[in-house]
Amino acid sequence: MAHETLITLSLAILLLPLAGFVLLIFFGRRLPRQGDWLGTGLITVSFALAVTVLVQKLTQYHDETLGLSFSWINFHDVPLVGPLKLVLGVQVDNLAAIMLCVVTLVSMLVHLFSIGYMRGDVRYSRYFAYLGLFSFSMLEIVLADNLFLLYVGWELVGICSYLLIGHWYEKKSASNAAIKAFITNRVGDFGFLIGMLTLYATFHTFNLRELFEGIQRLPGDGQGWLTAAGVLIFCGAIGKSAQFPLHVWLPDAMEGPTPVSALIHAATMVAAGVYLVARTFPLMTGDALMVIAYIGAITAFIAATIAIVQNDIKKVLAYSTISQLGYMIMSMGVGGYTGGFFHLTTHAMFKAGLFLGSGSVIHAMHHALHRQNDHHTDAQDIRSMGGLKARMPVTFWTFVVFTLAISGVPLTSGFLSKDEILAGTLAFAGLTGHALIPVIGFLVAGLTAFYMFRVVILTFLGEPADAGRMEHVHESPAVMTIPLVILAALSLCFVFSLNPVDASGSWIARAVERPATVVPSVLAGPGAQEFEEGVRHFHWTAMALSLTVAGMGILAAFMTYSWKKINADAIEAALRPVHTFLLNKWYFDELYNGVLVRGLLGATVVLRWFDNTVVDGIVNGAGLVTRGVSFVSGRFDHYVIDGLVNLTAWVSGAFGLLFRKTQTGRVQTYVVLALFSVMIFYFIFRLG
Amino acid sequence: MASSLFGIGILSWMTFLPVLGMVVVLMLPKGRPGLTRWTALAVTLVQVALAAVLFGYFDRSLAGISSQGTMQFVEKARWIDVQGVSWFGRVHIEYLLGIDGLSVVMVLLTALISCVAVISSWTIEKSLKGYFALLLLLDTGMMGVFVALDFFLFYMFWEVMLLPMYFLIGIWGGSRREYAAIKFFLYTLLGSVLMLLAMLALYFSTNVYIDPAGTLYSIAEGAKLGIPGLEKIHTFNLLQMMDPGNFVPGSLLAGFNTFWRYAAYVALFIGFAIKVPLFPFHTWLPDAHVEAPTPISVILAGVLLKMGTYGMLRISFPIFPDAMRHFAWELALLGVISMVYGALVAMAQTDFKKLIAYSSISHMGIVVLGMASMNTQGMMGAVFQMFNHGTITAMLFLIVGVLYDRAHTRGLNEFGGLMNQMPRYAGMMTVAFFAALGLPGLSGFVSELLSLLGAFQTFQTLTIISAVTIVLTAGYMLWVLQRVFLGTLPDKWKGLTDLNARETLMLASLAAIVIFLGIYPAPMLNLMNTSLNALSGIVLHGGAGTMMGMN
Amino acid sequence: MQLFDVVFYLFALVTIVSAGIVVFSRNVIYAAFSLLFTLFGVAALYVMLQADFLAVTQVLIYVGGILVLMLFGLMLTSRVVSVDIKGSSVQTAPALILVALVAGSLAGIFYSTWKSVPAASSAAVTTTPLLGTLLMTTYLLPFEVASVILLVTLLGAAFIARRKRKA
Amino acid sequence: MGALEHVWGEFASWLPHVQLAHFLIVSALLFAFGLYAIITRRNAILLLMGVELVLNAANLNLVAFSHYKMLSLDGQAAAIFVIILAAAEAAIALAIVLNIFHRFQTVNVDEISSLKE
Repeated sequence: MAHETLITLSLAILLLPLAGFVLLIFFGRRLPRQGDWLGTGLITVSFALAVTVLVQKLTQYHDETLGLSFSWINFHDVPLVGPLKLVLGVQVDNLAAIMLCVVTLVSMLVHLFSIGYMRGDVRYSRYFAYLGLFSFSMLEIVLADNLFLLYVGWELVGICSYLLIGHWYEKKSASNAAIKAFITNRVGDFGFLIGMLTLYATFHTFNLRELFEGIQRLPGDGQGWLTAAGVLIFCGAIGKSAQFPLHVWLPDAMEGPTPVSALIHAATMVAAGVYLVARTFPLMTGDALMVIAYIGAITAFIAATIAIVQNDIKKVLAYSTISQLGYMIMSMGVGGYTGGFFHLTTHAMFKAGLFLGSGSVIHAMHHALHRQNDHHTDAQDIRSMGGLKARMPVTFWTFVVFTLAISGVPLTSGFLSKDEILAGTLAFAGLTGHALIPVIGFLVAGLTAFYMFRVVILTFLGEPADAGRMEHVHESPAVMTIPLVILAALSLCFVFSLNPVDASGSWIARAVERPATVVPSVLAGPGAQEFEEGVRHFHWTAMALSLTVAGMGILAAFMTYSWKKINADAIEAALRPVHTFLLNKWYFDELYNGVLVRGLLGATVVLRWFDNTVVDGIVNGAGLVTRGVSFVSGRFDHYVIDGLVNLTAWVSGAFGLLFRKTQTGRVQTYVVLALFSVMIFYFIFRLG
Repeated sequence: MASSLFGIGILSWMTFLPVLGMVVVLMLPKGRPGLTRWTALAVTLVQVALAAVLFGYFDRSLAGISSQGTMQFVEKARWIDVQGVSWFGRVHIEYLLGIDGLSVVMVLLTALISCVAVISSWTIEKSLKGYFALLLLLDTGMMGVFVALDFFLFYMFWEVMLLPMYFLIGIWGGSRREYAAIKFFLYTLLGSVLMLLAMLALYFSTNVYIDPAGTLYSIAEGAKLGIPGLEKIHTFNLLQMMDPGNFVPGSLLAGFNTFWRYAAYVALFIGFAIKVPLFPFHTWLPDAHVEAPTPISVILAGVLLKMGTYGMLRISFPIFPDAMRHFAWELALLGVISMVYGALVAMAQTDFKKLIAYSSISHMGIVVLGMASMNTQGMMGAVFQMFNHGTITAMLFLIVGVLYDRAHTRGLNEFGGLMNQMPRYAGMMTVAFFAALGLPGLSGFVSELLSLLGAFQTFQTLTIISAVTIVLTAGYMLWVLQRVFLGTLPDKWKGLTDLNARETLMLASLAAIVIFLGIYPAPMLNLMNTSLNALSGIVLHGGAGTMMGMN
Repeated sequence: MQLFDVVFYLFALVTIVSAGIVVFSRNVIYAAFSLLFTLFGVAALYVMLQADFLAVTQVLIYVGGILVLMLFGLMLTSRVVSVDIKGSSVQTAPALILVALVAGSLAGIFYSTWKSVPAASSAAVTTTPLLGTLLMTTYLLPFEVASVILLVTLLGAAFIARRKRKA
Repeated sequence: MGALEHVWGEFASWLPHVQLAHFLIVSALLFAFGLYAIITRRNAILLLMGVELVLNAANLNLVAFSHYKMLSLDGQAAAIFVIILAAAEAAIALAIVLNIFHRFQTVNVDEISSLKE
């Protein structure tokens, strides 16, 4: 297949969902079945094309980057700079090709799943329209070859996320969550924007390749601002990938429909941050990468600790998502480019699966609670579930596969990618001495295994919380279970690597290689060469350690919740302050609400007062002063000048009596007087 | 290209057509409101058609700005020519119209917004004829300001537009209309007076040669050509004022970087800043907007505010490049304060219209910041933002007006859940709000980004501070959206009807423009590009010395 | 004294005497009819000044139009049977003094300047074509404006004089 | 006595030779009569006749100046416009008078004073 065909196909992949959006938003309600088939069909075609593109790309153009660009804004001959254009374009490299596949695949499955899950919703067609717009925006991020388009897509996915979280906007909590998500993202975007502007101000281009070339040409010293630029761009990733300290929106985002959580808030959009770091990886300096690594590690740890104590099944998954994203970011930071991206891919599969599985459970619970006329029990609370295994076998088994994958158990894809990351952290620690990062990495691996199995045990195993409710629980329809099965299949290691213990020879590792850094060597972090050696060196160590901690986590989960060898309540009571602290999510929300939001609102009220009273007051005051002056002079008038005036008035009054006779109100008299005056003037001038 | 009809050029037609319309409207019988409305609509539609012609025939490669040769659609006539006025000497004032890339954008905007305003005036009942007559007169004033190239003419149109505005707010306004109208009037008058002073100072400081046929030559040209019969006169011609060689040596404004030049620049600046309005000259705006009827708010926000920034670009910058550079940082600072301050105060409002008014202040701050950057990107962003703010804010005010027409209240906290009750309305409002908060794919984003892009190259710290508004704007806009549209519908609003065909038409046409220019801004940007490159060149290099590095 | 001068004095006399009747007559009908003679007299003076077109216009418009209009006005507004047909006057004494003063001054001015006046062109020319050309070239705009004014007047007069229906 | 004789002699030689000044003096008299009518007449229509006299006087001046080369043909053109305007004025004024008569049953201007006080 020729270059052009491939690019055309990529554009088709990009534009088909957009077409779906446009059609559905205008005609959705009039189409049969409200047009769900249209959206689903278009994204399926996109997926098919994406697979084609990926296969072609990897077989025919393995090491090339295909691109297409056009001039969007032409500034012509700019003073002091010369001819300038704003060129936008798309590029397809291996990274993009793989992401195309991942995004369209997950999107397609979510479309399918939604047909079952969302049936009967009030805004059914609107929902599919937004899914289409989201797919478009996400694909735009994937294909962009410049920061500008990246930013555009960045904002667009943000707004889609806003629209979909707020899908059930009649609920106050949903619309609040939507706003919170968008605003928090905007805070991150603020940094992204500034970073982008910084780079543009220096190089007058947004194109990534040109930026890299420009940075390469820079002199070696005095380029500390590059670190700032890198960190600022990373701010975008912090917002979108829900990293500390902007992670607070993601758990709230679970107010949206569950398939949306699977698509946007688990598999694709939140991974965009990781993708952004991957895209801009060459311009990250060593210091910037260090910041990235620590942010990732901190996020992973905080989220994992919170996830342990949550009872809402979606909340647990949300925090596990944050934790895993932290993992990926951390991996990028330590230089494990391939590992981070690999984990992104595998995580997309199993986390989408987990969410859809939880959706299936919630759907069933809703149904059951509805049948029981129980409107008080939370359908998402794992404590009110239990024993669902028998009633929902497909959901259960697929859920187990996903859980094994996220816990890093051998033969799953998660095992391969996680191992890669952990080996990377060890190598990094070996090269730089930052030992805290691998420690957190392994700790989080254990915690992940623990809390995920806690969910599985409490939800599917053990005794039902309410036997009567079980009567009404049924397995979900095929349209919902088929996506689960497909995702479960994709969560096995064979999809990525035939060797179940080492992914270094896999197609994905070959396709996604760490790009060379372009920053001056004094600023660069550890070299790629040493890092690779480190990874190879620590490979087996990491594997052994991760297996151990994962096993311990799983064991602990079973000991506590299945076999009851450990009394969870007793521990909870013993560590009451810690538990409360974790249950309240480290009090981040309270901190932000109390300090930032309250502070801002307070400031606005003060400013409104300032505007009404001071600024406007000055204006009105000026008027008042004028009136005051006139008042004073009025008094003066009354007593001083009036005396004179009264005299004058008396005199003029006398004259007035005289002249009153002339004011007859008859025009003709006036004519006489006027003429008379004219004549007088005439004679004066005549004689004078 | 010199397209003319009955010997009158297209710009004159565009400018004075509304006056003709006004005469017709005044002569129409009283009992025929339909006829009056359709007449006004026909006039503005013709204006839009003429604007489309302009758009088609405008040569994108000519710069204009300071050279009359590259101005387009120029119309010139001897207007006032009096010999030997005491103190003044020969007073020669030209009727000089012409457009370049800077003004053509504003002309298009004016035609468009006037048309929309007429459509949205359909519901006006109170003394209809007077209303439309004033509206059309206002239209002439606005159009004239954007096409005049003679300072005297410019000033005249500027004042012409003031009076109808006063009456339109003062008669057709809300409960505190007199207060608002007088405030508006006095504020603007103050600005006019300062502008007048600066104008006279410029008049007496510049000299040009005039030949018996009435053609003006700059001092350099006149000396070189040596045509017999040249006479030296003062002039109001803006383009001649931009030539530093025309300043009379030893006169008040001669030289560069002198105190009086700064003073004149500041006087002009205040005159224009009141119109923008920039903090701290902004307090007339919320009152005027809240009290004005919807179509007048649309015009006020859509066109009138742009006159301030247009005036700076057209007059202050090219005539006083030295002063502009000297005060660039302060200008940018005021822009940034307006942006942040406007956004913060908007957040605290509970009156829908007042909120939009403050958001308008915030958005106009972006224009000023972009202008102050002195580079092409920033200026293009600024001019494009002027256009986009015109369309987007017009939409926002129409949206408020539609709601007020139905509910007779603007209290934000009284609504909720309208999304289900009025879906079409909600769709339009979503587009407008997202455009206002700078969502990519909608026109506001492009212009904001270009402005920031330009500004960042000149003032880094200020731009970083100003970029905070992208968060704040998103905050209050989404909050409004939530309070009005999301949640559940209170029972008292169960009877609200969705948009009718007329309202849909005007909102949809604006929305279409907003979306189109968001995706493909090149048609609009190409119009202004050449001119703004030239303007940027003048601002950067004009006068003594060139731009120093400043951060 | 030539024929021209004799004729002039004749018509001047007619004009002035009839004008006096217009002004001083107590009977409004007499006043109106003597205005007819004044107008004719002025028309004759126009002829003597070689303003033939103007003379014709004077007769047509003043006599044929305005005067008839005035007569109608008088008829419509005077109760013929009542005494009201007498047009009474006010403030006659000051008026007489003033008017005499005005007339005297004007006549004085005109008389005192007569020597500096050039002689008239004796060649008889018809001014009508010249006047036509002038109206169609130099005075085109005033001419058009005048036509618009007449139209407006027509409409306005009809509108004002129309009997208002009680609302 | 010589001076008076000189004046009289000049006048005697002036009187029979009709020139510009003769016409002007006729017009001055017309003007004076018109003025008198305007000042003294109570009847609105008679008042209007006075106005017509004044206009005629002005016209006569214009035409006379035109003929005696103080003014080109422009004088006659101006006279035409005066006539036109006089016609317009008469029409409007009479319409107003009729209207007033309908309302007040009188055309005496000093009795129509509803605007006064």
